[in-house]
Amino acid sequence: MRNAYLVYAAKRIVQAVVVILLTYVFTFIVVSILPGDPVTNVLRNPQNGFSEEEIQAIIAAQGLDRPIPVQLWDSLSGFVTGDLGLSMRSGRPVATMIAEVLPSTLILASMTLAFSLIIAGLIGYGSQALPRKYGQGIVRGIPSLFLSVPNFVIGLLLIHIFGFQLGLFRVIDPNSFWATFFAAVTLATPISAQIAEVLVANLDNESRQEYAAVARARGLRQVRLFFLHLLKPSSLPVVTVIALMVGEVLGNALITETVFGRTGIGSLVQRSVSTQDLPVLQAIVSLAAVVFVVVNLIADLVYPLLDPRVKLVGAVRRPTTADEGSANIPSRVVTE
Amino acid sequence: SEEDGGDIVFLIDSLGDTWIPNNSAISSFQGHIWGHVTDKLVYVDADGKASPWLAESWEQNDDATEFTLHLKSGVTFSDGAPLDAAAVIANLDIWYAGRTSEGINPIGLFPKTYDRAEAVDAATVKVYFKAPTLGFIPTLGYHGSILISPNSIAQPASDQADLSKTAGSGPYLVEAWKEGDFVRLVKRADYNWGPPAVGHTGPAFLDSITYKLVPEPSLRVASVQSGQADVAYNASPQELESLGEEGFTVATPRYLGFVNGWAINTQVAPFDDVKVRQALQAGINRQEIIDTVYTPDWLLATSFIQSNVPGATDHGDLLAYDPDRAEKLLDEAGWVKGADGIRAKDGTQLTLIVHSNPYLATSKSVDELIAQQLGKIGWKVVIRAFDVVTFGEKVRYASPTVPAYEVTRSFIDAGTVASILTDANKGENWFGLGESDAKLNDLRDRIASAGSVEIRDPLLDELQAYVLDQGYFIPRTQIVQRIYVQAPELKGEVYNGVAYASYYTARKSK
Amino acid sequence: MASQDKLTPPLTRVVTAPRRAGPLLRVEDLSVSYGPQEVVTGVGFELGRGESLALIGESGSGKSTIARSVLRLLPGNARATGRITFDGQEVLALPERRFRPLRGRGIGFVPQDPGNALNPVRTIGAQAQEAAALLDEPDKAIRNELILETFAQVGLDNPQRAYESYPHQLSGGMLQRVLIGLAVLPRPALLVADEPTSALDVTIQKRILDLLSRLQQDLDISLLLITHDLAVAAERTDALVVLKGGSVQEAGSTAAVFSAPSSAYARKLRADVPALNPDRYAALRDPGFARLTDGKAKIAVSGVTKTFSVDGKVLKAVDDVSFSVPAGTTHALVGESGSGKTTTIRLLLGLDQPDHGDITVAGTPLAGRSQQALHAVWRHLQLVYQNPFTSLDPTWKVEHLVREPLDRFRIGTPKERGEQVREALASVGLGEQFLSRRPTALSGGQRQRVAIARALVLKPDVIVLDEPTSALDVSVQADIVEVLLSLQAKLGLTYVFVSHDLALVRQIAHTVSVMHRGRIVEHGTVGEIFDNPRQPYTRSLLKSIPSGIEGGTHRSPHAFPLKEQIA
Amino acid sequence: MTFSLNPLAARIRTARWSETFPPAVLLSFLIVALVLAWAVAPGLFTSHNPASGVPADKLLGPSAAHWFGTDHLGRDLYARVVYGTASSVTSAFIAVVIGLVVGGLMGLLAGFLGGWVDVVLARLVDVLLAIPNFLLAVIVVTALGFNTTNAAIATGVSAVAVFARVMRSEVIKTRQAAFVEASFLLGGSRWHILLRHVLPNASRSVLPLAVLRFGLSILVIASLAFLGYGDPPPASDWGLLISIGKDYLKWPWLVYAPAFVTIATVLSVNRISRWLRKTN
Ligand SMILES: Nc1ncnc2c1ncn2[C@@H]1O[C@H](COP(=O)(O)OP(=O)(O)OP(=O)(O)O)[C@@H](O)[C@H]1O
Ligand SMILES: Nc1ncnc2c1ncn2[C@@H]1O[C@H](COP(=O)(O)OP(=O)(O)OP(=O)(O)O)[C@@H](O)[C@H]1O
Ligand SMILES: [Mg+2]
Ligand SMILES: [Mg+2]
Repeated sequence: MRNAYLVYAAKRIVQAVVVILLTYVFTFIVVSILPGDPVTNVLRNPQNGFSEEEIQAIIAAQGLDRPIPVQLWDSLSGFVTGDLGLSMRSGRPVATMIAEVLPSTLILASMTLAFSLIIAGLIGYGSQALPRKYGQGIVRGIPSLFLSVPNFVIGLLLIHIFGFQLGLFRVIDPNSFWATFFAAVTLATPISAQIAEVLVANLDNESRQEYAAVARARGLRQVRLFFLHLLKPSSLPVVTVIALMVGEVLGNALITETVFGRTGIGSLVQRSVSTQDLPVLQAIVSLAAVVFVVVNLIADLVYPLLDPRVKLVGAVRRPTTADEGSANIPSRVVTE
Repeated sequence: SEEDGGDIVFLIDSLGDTWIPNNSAISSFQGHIWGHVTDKLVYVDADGKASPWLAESWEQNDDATEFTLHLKSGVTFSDGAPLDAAAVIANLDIWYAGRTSEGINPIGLFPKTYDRAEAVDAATVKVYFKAPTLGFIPTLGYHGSILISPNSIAQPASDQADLSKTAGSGPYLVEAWKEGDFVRLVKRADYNWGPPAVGHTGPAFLDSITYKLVPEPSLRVASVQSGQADVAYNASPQELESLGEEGFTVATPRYLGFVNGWAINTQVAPFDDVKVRQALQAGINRQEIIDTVYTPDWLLATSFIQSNVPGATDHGDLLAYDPDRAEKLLDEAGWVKGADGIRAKDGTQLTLIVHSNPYLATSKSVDELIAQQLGKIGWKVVIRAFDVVTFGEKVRYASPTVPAYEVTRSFIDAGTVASILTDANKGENWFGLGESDAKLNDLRDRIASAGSVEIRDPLLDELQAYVLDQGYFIPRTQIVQRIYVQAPELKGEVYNGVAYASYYTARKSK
Repeated sequence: MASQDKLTPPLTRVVTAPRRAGPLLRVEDLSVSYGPQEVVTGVGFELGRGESLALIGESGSGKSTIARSVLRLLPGNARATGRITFDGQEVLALPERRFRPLRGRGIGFVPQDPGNALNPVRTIGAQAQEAAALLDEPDKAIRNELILETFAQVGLDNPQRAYESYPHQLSGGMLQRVLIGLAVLPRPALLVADEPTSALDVTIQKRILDLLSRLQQDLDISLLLITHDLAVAAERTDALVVLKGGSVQEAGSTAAVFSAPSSAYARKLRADVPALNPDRYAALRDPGFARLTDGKAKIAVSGVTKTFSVDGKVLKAVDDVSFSVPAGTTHALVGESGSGKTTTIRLLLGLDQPDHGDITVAGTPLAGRSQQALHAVWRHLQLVYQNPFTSLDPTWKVEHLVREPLDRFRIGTPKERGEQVREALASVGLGEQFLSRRPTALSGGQRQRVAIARALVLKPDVIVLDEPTSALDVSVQADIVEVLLSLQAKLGLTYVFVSHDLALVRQIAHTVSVMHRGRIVEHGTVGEIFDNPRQPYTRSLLKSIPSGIEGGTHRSPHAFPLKEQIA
Repeated sequence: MTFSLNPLAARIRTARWSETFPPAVLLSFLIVALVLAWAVAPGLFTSHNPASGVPADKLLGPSAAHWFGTDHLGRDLYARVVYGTASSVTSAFIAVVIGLVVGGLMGLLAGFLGGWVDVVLARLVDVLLAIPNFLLAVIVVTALGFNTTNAAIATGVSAVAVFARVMRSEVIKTRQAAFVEASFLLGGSRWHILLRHVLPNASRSVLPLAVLRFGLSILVIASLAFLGYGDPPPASDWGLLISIGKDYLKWPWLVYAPAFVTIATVLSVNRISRWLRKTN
């Protein structure tokens, strides 16, 4: 058992490293086929008045016309040694730029995850404990609704209601508590919905299991049944779903940060994409991939330790995301 | 003064790409900050008039190849370095050449004819050109020509990119900034060399100015409305009217330059036919554009250059909306209306492909409205929209795929206009005419060799009439590229020739 | 050791509520519907203190529904009407708050599937504490002691180890013991056991039932036992209620109903239990015995071994197995779960390759055959799976399911194929109306018939049946067995029949191999094995067959293997 | 036409009908049908021209003449929503088809062939998965150029990994099912098993996913439009309408009307997906 776990862990770690490196190469290739680059972007501003030959000369002088593989090799070896290079757009070190915006996004992301868990937990509890016909029906409809509203509409609405009408926060101070709070609420709506969908599906599944009936026959009340029996097996698969959501949070932060005027990884991406600032994009995508892969690695490594049912033979079969249809979530995460 | 002090917040839609001074100073966004942090040698006001600033006076030789600048004394950069002849030369040199291998670009509009500059003494600089350069002095008042401390100029690009490491001589200092977030400026107490043209030369009144990035236009305006900020930049024109009624100051200063309009590529059918071009000229209802997309703050185009440019003349009669005339011209040109209401000739439909200019937020709306207007006379308009990068890459003057290039361009001196239009002397050949239009060539040459404004102005007038009559350039409206919505408490700001607001002279009442 | 058989002081010290007069449980005119569908109609019965009663009936007859009504564990879409009185209290009318104290303390529950009845992610101890909490015993140490004692009492030989385990670490038999222990721990007056052994092996089934009987006697608990096996019911209970389609067909004392069933349904139920009718199919089967001597071997398996390596450990799933099956006869492979039956027949079909040994089908050896050649063998060798719910593609219609082998082997013209499909379905008793149904619209029995029809449509010589009826209840099983045997009588098919149900094997097989841990421990004709078993293992298997009152062990807590080893 | 008028059978059938088609699902189907009708024949639903309006009538509130009001150029917003449907629906459809075909194929091959094919494809899927979906979509649409079709392609590309994963796990699940082995015993070839057994079964859970993704794609494409990556005017995709409307918050119907239509459609599609999942 111990041995099997170590083999499994080693395999997963190697796999994670491979994925990170592949992601780097993949991103580089995709980003390299983007038309133009920030240098020409600045140069081509009509107010600048450069002629085409002047522009080409400047590009050549900066070595931006080297073949892609050469640039990839330079960039990849920099990445492996921890050097992220300089931004083509602003000329500043990419690492500095990311370090500047990272805290804000981390705060937002952790608040978002906390809210998502709370909301998903409430929906999960409501789906089991509320009166069946109306209470449950409404609570169970919430995830669908949350998943149907464009995120930026939620954000704008919250800003207008709480920022302007109620004056709870100043739009120009997006790092204040309430501004962060509402940004996190915005970001948490689709995330919590997806977690809730999986949680509710699992809870339903678990509460249909014989052991729930047997526990009730033992005289357990609903609250204790929920917390003692249903919650753990239902939320174990949610652990991996949450890990998958990390990518979602980073992706959606793009819109939320733009709407709320927050500086963060998301808005940095947005700016870098619109100017095609290759080194920054490359670094952020790789960073996102590293975060995603590491979080999922941790989830995968922790999962067998949390779930006593998992025996490590071959790979751990992971539950799927909400996206993939909660119907697919195996009620028993057992490997033969 | 009891009204001194105060802090203002200016909401802006972008803080640009980089703070390397050469690369960023022409940006619509960063120009605001540079305008407060740095000074220029010459001041150009909203009417295009150049006046002394840090260059207290200047002389030039007869063929405009040698200029002597006399600098104000006692001016220092915020890092303590004196703003003397050496500093000016360092700036002139880097404006001209940049350090391209490091990623520091030259200043695009700086005369390519620059040869060298020499210090006559600590306060006198002599500048030499390889060819006559009448526009040199106005160029010194252009937004790219900001004076930076020689220490900053000597820094490598990655340090120059850090705004707080760059020292200017302006009335404000960068106190703090964060990429893509905000820039906070604080007043420089010992500042004492403001441009006399604005009527104040001492330290600024406001203690601080914070430029804060808020990408959503509706949020910028709503913030000002709710008192959370003092100025919203680039509000949507539709909202201006009611904002004005609510008591907010709405400013729509115009820069000096071309009006917003299309440079027509005469090489692309059907625009090789003067009648089609003239029909286009007559088929656009410019008043409706202003009524629908804009507000009365926008002015009708009366030429292809803005009416505040010295030398601009009123040719409104050539730009009148006359759909009947347009239809008649098209009929004459052989474009007949088909069953679907679209004109066709030899099986091809009368089509106009336009590329909305990404530098002007309202461009798409105007395109759509014009599409409606032209639709009525049987013209099919296809609108394409690109981002800034792709636009720069794909949409060029006189490119075979671009029948109409939407111009949004400022310039300092109307004298440079004529030379852009053809392809002589690295001209941009806006209409794809090359050297084929003798009259245009003739006007161009005579304007270039004109020794004085008195000689040049009638020629400019003739040029404007000719270009408009030929339908080479289809003006839409006079351009307002910068729109300001300002809290009523804030007063006294000044707009310069490129329509930037300067709060050096502004005060905020409590 | 003795403590298992006599109650120890702490457990007897538990105070029980003062008794009231009247029967402990009375069900009157109980009807239950799920949505618009009524599945229990006007059921009524009574259960006295210390007595036992069995609810029996085929699958879907409403047994569990009644049990759950008594426990008030019906799902949200169910509606129950009528009266259920437990210990003088109206169960259905009580508010949840007042009923909850009765759960566990008043009524204990032992569920059907032990593998699913304990929370898989909590230790057994944690769940036992919930039951112990019902004891009004404030001292945690004493509660722990009580739990361990109860575990010992139900025959778990290492209670502490069981206490610390997670459910998946124990075998089904041990889990069922744990569950029984948890149910009796708070000393309920009534124990409701819903098919407590259907998911278990025969040998274990007997031990569990013995345990229940003993506890019922020792602790003076009333037992409501639910089962579909008349023999089990007859052996273990005082009274019987026979259900069909949600209503009572017959009720009364076990002796009366069992020996002289008055309703046709009860009679059929009795007739369908293999253990009670060893010679039911004699007419169909017995002619086949002749072929044992004159028929030549259709299948010959000799010295076959198969090992699996799991987690680095080598497991001999099949160890030196040899047997042969004469044409036109039925050979049964019996043995408890995990004894290697399925592995053996997979080797026989060529789905897996043996490590050693030879397998010959109709004279052609299977070893080293190409895919192509195997196809040719399969043309004459068909398999019917254990579980009819997974062996039919749920997206296909019955017609296509049965037709698939004809299409694959390109037999006949398309029109002929249609004919053959109809024939095959008719031969298993399915009419044309089933052609366009999908498996989801069929009952388990019907599905298994479709699976058999699919095997038959090729007119194979040999059909291998891997526990074809173990997922079905006795009545359905009887129907299917009948179909199989008449087909054999008519077409001379050869069967290899895998089962752990010895009573069934006795009814239908000609020869039997008894497997134990991968080896064949005993081999012979059905007569030899059943009348004269030589191996103790075979004898213990035989003894586990429930046999109704006649040979039963009812209320005789004699020595029996009580403990299960914790692996 | 059947003439079985057995009242009991009829009752059972109606009971089943309302059970398999709850009112919410029926309503969802109605909404989706209406939306599809808008997409196919917008002219039947409005007489206004979506591309040209009366400039003088700009920014009017909702009224009998203009159900959703008019926009900043005086165009009827309802007409713009109706005429924008085709493109919104088509682009979401393109996105789903790309995800489904590419991802489905990858998953199918990986799951069915196993071995190194599985390893290679699994790593590729891991890479796609490791890049946040929306980020990937943004990068791809930037690479392809800004219009709705490219946004749809980008959305599809970012969904490939999800489809591949589900398909793969379904295929593996199905491949291990007894009926697959049964078909093998009945003479089925690999291809036969792949196409006739594995694919239909695996698609039973991929189909609801595709439906769900259809709804999500509408939102993703709308978000891309919000960031300015959509079609140029006078296109009137819903996402485009919302993102134009948000600049005119003084006239809130410009946001609310298209947002409401979008939400109603996505909600309906989600509901149908859930229903499909359940009934399967
Ligand atoms: N939750 C439910 N919803 C709807 N119908 C149900 C539900 N549970 C059971 N039924 C139906 O009620 C009927 C009786 O079911 P029940 O489980 O009581 O039968 P049973 O006698 O216990 O069968 P088995 O021997 O298979 O356990 C069956 O037709 C079953 O399909
Ligand atoms: N593919 C395999 N890999 C590893 N072990 C296996 C495999 N197949 C079977 N076994 C093991 O071989 C032993 C015999 O299994 P088999 O399925 O043949 O038993 P069985 O007699 O059919 O049992 P049951 O009555 O439960 O169906 C078991 O211990 C099982 O766990
Ligand atoms: Mg049951
Ligand atoms: Mg088996």
